[in-house]
Amino acid sequence: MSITILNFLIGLGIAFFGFVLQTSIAGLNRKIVGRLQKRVGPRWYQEFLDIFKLLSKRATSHGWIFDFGVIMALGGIIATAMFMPLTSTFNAFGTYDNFFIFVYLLAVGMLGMAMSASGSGNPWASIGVMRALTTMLAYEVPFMIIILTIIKIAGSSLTGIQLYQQAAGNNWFLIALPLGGIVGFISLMGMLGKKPFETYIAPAEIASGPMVEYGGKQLGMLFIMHEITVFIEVSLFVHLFLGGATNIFIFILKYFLVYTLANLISNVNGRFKIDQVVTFFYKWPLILAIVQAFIAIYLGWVI
Amino acid sequence: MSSLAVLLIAIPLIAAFVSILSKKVAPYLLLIASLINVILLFYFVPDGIVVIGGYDLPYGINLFVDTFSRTGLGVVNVLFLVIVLLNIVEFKKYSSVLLVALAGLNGLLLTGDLFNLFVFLEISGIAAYLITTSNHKPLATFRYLIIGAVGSSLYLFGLIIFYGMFGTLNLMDMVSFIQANNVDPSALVLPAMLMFIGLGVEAKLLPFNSWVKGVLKDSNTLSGPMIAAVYAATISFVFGRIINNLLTLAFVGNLLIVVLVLLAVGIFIAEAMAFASTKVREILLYSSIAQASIVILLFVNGIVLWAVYLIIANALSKTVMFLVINKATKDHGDDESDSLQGVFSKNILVGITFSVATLSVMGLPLFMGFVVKLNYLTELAVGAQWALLAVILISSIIEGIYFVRMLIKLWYPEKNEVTVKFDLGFKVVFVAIALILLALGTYTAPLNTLDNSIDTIAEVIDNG
Amino acid sequence: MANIELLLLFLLASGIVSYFLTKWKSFVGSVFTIFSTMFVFASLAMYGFSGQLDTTVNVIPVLSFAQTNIGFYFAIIIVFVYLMVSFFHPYFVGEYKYKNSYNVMFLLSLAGVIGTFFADNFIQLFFAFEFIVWTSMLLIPMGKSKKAAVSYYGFSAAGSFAMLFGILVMRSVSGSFDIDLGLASLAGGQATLVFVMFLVAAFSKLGAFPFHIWLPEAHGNAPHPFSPVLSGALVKLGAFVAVFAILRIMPSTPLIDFANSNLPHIPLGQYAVVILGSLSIVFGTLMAIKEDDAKKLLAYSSMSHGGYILVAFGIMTSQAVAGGFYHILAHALASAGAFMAIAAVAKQTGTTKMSELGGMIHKMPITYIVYLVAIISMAGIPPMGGFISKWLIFQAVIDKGMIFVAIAVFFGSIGSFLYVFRPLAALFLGQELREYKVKVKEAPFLMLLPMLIITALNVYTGVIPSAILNFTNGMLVDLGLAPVSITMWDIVGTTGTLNPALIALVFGFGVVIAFIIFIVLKKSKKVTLMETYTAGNFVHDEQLLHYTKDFYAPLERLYIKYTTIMKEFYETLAVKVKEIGRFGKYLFMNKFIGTTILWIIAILLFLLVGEVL
Amino acid sequence: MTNSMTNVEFVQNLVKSNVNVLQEHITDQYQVHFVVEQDQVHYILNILKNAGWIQMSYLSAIDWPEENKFELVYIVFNWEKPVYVQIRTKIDRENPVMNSILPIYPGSKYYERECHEFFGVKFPGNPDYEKQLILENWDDIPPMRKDFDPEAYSKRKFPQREYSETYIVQSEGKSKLAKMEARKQRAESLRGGKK
Amino acid sequence: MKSTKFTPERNISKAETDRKWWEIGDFFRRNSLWLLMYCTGCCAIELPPAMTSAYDMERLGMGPMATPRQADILLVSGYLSLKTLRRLIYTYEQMSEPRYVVALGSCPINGGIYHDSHAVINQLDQYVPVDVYVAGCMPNTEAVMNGFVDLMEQIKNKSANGWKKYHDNYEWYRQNQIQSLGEVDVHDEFHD
Repeated sequence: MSITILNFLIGLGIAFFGFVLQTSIAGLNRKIVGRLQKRVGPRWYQEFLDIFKLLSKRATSHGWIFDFGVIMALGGIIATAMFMPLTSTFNAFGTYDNFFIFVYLLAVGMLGMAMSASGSGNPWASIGVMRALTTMLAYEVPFMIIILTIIKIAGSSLTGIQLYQQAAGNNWFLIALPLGGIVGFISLMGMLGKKPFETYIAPAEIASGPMVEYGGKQLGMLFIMHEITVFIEVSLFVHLFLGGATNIFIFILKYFLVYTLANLISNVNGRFKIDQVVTFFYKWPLILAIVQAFIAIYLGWVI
Repeated sequence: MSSLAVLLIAIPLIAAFVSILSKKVAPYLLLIASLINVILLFYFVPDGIVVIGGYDLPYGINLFVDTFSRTGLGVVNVLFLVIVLLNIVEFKKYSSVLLVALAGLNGLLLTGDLFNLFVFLEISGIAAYLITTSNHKPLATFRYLIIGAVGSSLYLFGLIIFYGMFGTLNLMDMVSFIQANNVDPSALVLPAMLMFIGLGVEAKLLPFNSWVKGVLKDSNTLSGPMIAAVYAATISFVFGRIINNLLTLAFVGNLLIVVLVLLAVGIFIAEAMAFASTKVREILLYSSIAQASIVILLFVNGIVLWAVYLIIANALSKTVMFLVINKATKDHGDDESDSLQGVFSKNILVGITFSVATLSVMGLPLFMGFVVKLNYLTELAVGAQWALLAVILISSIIEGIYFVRMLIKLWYPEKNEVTVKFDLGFKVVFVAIALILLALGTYTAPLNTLDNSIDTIAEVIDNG
Repeated sequence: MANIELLLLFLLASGIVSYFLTKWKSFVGSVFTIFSTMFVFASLAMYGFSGQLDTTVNVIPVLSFAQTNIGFYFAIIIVFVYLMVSFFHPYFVGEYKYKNSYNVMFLLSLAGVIGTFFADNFIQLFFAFEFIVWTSMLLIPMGKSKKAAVSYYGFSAAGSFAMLFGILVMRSVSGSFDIDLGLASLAGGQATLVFVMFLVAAFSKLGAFPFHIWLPEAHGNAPHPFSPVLSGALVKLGAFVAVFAILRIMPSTPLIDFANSNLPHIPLGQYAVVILGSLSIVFGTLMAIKEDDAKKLLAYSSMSHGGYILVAFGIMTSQAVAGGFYHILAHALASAGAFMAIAAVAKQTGTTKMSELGGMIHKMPITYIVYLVAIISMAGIPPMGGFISKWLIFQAVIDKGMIFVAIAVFFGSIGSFLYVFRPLAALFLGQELREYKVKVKEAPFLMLLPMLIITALNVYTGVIPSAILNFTNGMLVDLGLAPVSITMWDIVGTTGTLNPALIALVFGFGVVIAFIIFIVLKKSKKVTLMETYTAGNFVHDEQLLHYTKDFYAPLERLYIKYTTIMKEFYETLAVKVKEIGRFGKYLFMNKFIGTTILWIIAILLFLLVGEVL
Repeated sequence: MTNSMTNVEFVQNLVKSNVNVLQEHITDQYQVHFVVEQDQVHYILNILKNAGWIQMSYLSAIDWPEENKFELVYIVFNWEKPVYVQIRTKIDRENPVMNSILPIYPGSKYYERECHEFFGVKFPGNPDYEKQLILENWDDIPPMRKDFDPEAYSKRKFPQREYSETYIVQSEGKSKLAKMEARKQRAESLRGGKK
Repeated sequence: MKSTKFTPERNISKAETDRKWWEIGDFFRRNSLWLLMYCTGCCAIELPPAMTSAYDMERLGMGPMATPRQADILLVSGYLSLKTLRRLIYTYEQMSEPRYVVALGSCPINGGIYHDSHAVINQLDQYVPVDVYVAGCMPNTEAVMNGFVDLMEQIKNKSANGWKKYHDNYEWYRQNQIQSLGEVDVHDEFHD
């Protein structure tokens, strides 16, 4: 499969589309949450305003590692988004959308941010990074066990997984592997850093964790990175558990539903302590994941 | 010409009597006698049997010289000469005792007659008791005397029973008699075990060697190497010859199992004792007990060649180690491994030679110990003695650990400065022995000149 | 035509020469060591890859060599790590206690390494194996702790004697010490016994789960230039023995194969190895997360990567074994690079304790880049080599559908991200402590050169794996496994294809775009590190703003109680042996003569009773 | 509640029997204060502490410029017998020195520092009573002394906002008290006259 | 020979484009103001109602932020003692430009009820440029919201340039601060 500049541009288009989609849906969600709390709530494009306001401000920098980390983070996340297939037919790099690329290129983004956060010299940032890594350790293992079952059944390329679910006779993995769907959603909440697992950006406790020293354009770039990360994670969930999409509108619909559900759950929850997060994920989600994997692989009951 | 072998015993005896007459000339006599012995041994003494006195059966004694006893004599006499040379200045008044010891040791190695062997056992034993008096520990010497006497008397009982059964005292006649009318081995059990225990006491096998600790714990530069290296080598050679020819006929069925279990337990517990002790000399003496038990184990299993080489390797290493540690303790006063820390930081050369000796005893490559250990383990494997193999390997792990712990303590100083001075004579000997160990470890050609038929008694019996 | 035997003799000779040179001036001696290792590496590399290393023996009759693909692969990696580390000698050897014996032991252990990997009979393998053990054992006490050498020797001796027992069993079956003949002739119960014995040797050298106590102490306390060799190179001996044990001895253990076809078709023996491998991954990661000394932390990471290698070999599919071989290369480079960076920092500051260090990046940026690339590869993140091998191993684990092993493997890869980040944050980033502001300066060029070479190799193995995978395919064919299908740029696994070059390209593309966004916007104001948000407090002491002491405290609290079980087990074992010794002394060696006589009578009575009955 | 009365009596007997009390006043069943000589303070505090008054609630000073005296007030509390005992003493104002009670109540360290900072009373025996505790870089006499004029300080140090003309609210002479009374009346009426 | 294709005259100077960009920036800055709630005094109690359903500042695009680096508005609510003012100045300097100060209550205006106290400063804009004052001894929430809208107006017509003033006559502010506070950057026994 020859890779040309066109593929790169398509990939960039996907990344940009992901950013725009996620930012507007985030705006809508802030509106919905506002209405939930019986208040008017911001305009739908408020997220865009925030980001461009940040990019227009003059920030402070703590040395070259502080800036290089942010660039590496945003670069890594854009690279991951370029691989993301939007629908089962449309993606930038053909059959190279291997699942492990997403998990590990995401880790490059995390590493970049962690590096620049602890390079900023603020103890809050280091504590925030420590909490982010510990939460990652918590939600990643159950999620990967479920991914193991899915890959065992449908191969490790995302388009392959989508096509498997869309093929006649097979239905979405959310239905085929019910426990897997639940664990996947809980891990998604962990990945997105939604309220029960928001220990690493806890504004009350550690002054927004790793972001404490960022202002102006670095913070703007990190917001862009956060939006694209959310896009990647939610669209991963859509492709893995909700059977991907044949055309773009179904994809946007499923995307919106998943993100809003996650957001609503997030807004009614308190916040875990960091070791509660670890013990939580290693209790029920892990057990469910193991049971699901056992049933799906060894007993072969895939509904 | 053939009867020159007698001179090996005669000269030291004569020198001993002369040295009693005039104290002044005694040390020179000692040097001359041991030097003559070494020269005689290497150039003049032919193989073959030397009959003395031509008396008839129970009284006639004959000396038997073959490659086995020749190597034994060689090792013993050379080491004896070396140790005497190093200690002649300090232990001048022990020269006559040493002469008697030399005579006794040579006698042990040469004699083919069992009763004669008992006589020489007593002679060398007495000399040994007198040497240990130099440790100035009368109680330990007394204990060694009592147990030594018990051992040799047990050996005598065994011999009497054998004499009663077969009417002859000569080793070769007795073996041929047993083989001729294939005596039922169960009859031989009691005398064989008595003889085994009798010699076992002298060869430091485990249940019978409570004297070793007393003697070697406070040894000095003379008594340490003498008892641990020379005496141990001689007794191993003699014991090996008897086991290989006479006792193997008895060691059949469950008696063999009992002996093997005795030896294996002895090895493991000796290593554990060394692991548990912190005094350097105690570590060395327990490891020499373990090595002695391994030697006897090899003889019992019929691996004669590598047993001989192991005796040589052990003798060489033990001389170096005991000399170094005794000299260090004499200068420093205390041989606790913590207080002796860093003794080699000042004298690097002695440290290197000591480490070479220790690594060779542990059986690490590039040294003679490795070649010997590898080969005797292979022989044991060929003999399918897996349990023994496992015991030896486990105990060599324990041995490795306590030797490494000791080495590192001696090399790296902690708090107090240990000032020990080794004069040139010592250094020359140490370097020589270290080079031998290194040479035989890498260039193993000379080792395979000899082969298993080293002990020719069996041949002599077969072809008359 | 490089003759292996001549190389060995050359090394022994250069060892002796370096002794006297270092005695004269330590700098000259160390430079001589560099050139001798370089000569050995060059001669091996030039002739080795095409496979015509001359294995004739003319000087020492007893030796005999044979060049195999696997042997050469290990040898070239380890000799390369030796070469890179030897560049550190001129700066470090000067202040050790027995500095002139340091170079000697270094070169002798290198000779041992070559002897091991080109041996064609077991005796020479064992000879070289033991030779490496005692030469490296004498090097370790020159570092901080003396006890480390004792525990190192204890476990290595246990391993090599177990291997000797296996060799002897094999010899009694096949009649000769030849490797291929010996391995082929094994069958039934004896095969299992030899399999277990070789496994003990592999586990003790790799520092895998049951025998891992010595690893942190030996690597953590070894002299700074020697720990990269210990963890990068000498650990691979265990992997080499593991190849014998797992892949070439086929113990006739029952196959795990219930009626259902999805179950992994792995023989029980191999499955036990995989389980132990995953245990050592998990324990290695948990212990590394809690460790405060940077070198001990990296030692525990070598333990967990050893676990990955064991899991890879245990699964025995062609993909897994290729992943295992690739991981050996990736981990050797990554851990050597990381250890060298820590050594460079330790040279400037004198300590490797993370709670005493901080902000090294400002004075040592290049060392920081080296360490960053090393840990990216160690954590298995895309652009670097570690990702390829982990991807292969994941494919194999998923393909076999082993859930609990998958948990351990994924936990290990995420956990490795946690503990490799800790020295990065504690050592290099964060506040620059006052006492290091003046004293510290960048490592000299001769130290940076090897580090940069290793960084370049880390990136190369990550982006273009096809050359190395071709070589490992040759090794797979030797072992009788199907080669991994690779084209020029991408690797075709059982569940998906991977194009590492594309990933690196896209990552570069993303970084360029981010850089453009960064440049277009307004320049930001430079601010020193002390002007951070401290909720209004005026803080003037860097120590207060530097968060390093027990970095993962909340995670630690969950499992801190169980971390010393294995250490206590071995300590009680040592105490038990001591007690037996003391009991033996009491029983046989006490002052009262009567006991000896009692023993004599007892034995005689026992015999007579035995006879009479 | 018989026992609380006995507590106050208990305290009275305790203090009177040990030291001559210049003045004594019982505010209610939980508070009583005694005025004692300066040199008796340490002695009586020791006795109180042994009797169970283990908590030093507060230590401060009152400035009597006309008597040219500082009045130090030590308030101690007993958890078993709930009575606040105030030990008061008058010390000279020009050179106010009072030995520290750190050995008796270690907790009084910060009270003494505060008392020094705001009144200027010296407490030898407390190692760091001169150290700055609350006021940062204070450059005037201790502010709580009555002869300190905060308004003057405020005018001197902090620039005021100038207004073009002065707005002065003229209150129509109705006294503050009368206004409060009218307000209370209206509240009563609103409550519908219930008691 | 000039080409015939229509190329507009490039007469927009660099300052012109910058001003154009600045206006666009103003639009974004106006519609997404982030508050650093420096709740020094009692007026802070007015903020919760501003955020909740009654007045909902989020519809104006405003929301609370945790650190000065991220915030645009420094909200001074109530009296400022000397010690608080030192921390306020330190935090103000940490904020990223362009930054605005909104002062609630009468205390920052003229010292309010603490005008005669030795501990409370009487006029905030001597030390830190204040863009919007919201008078009242505790202005009610509606007044606070009006203050924010006024600030938006000021940003719109580019008159909210307190931060530029702080840059230009930094010396004057600095001199005032030293005169009233002695020194801004203090050392104490716990943070050295």
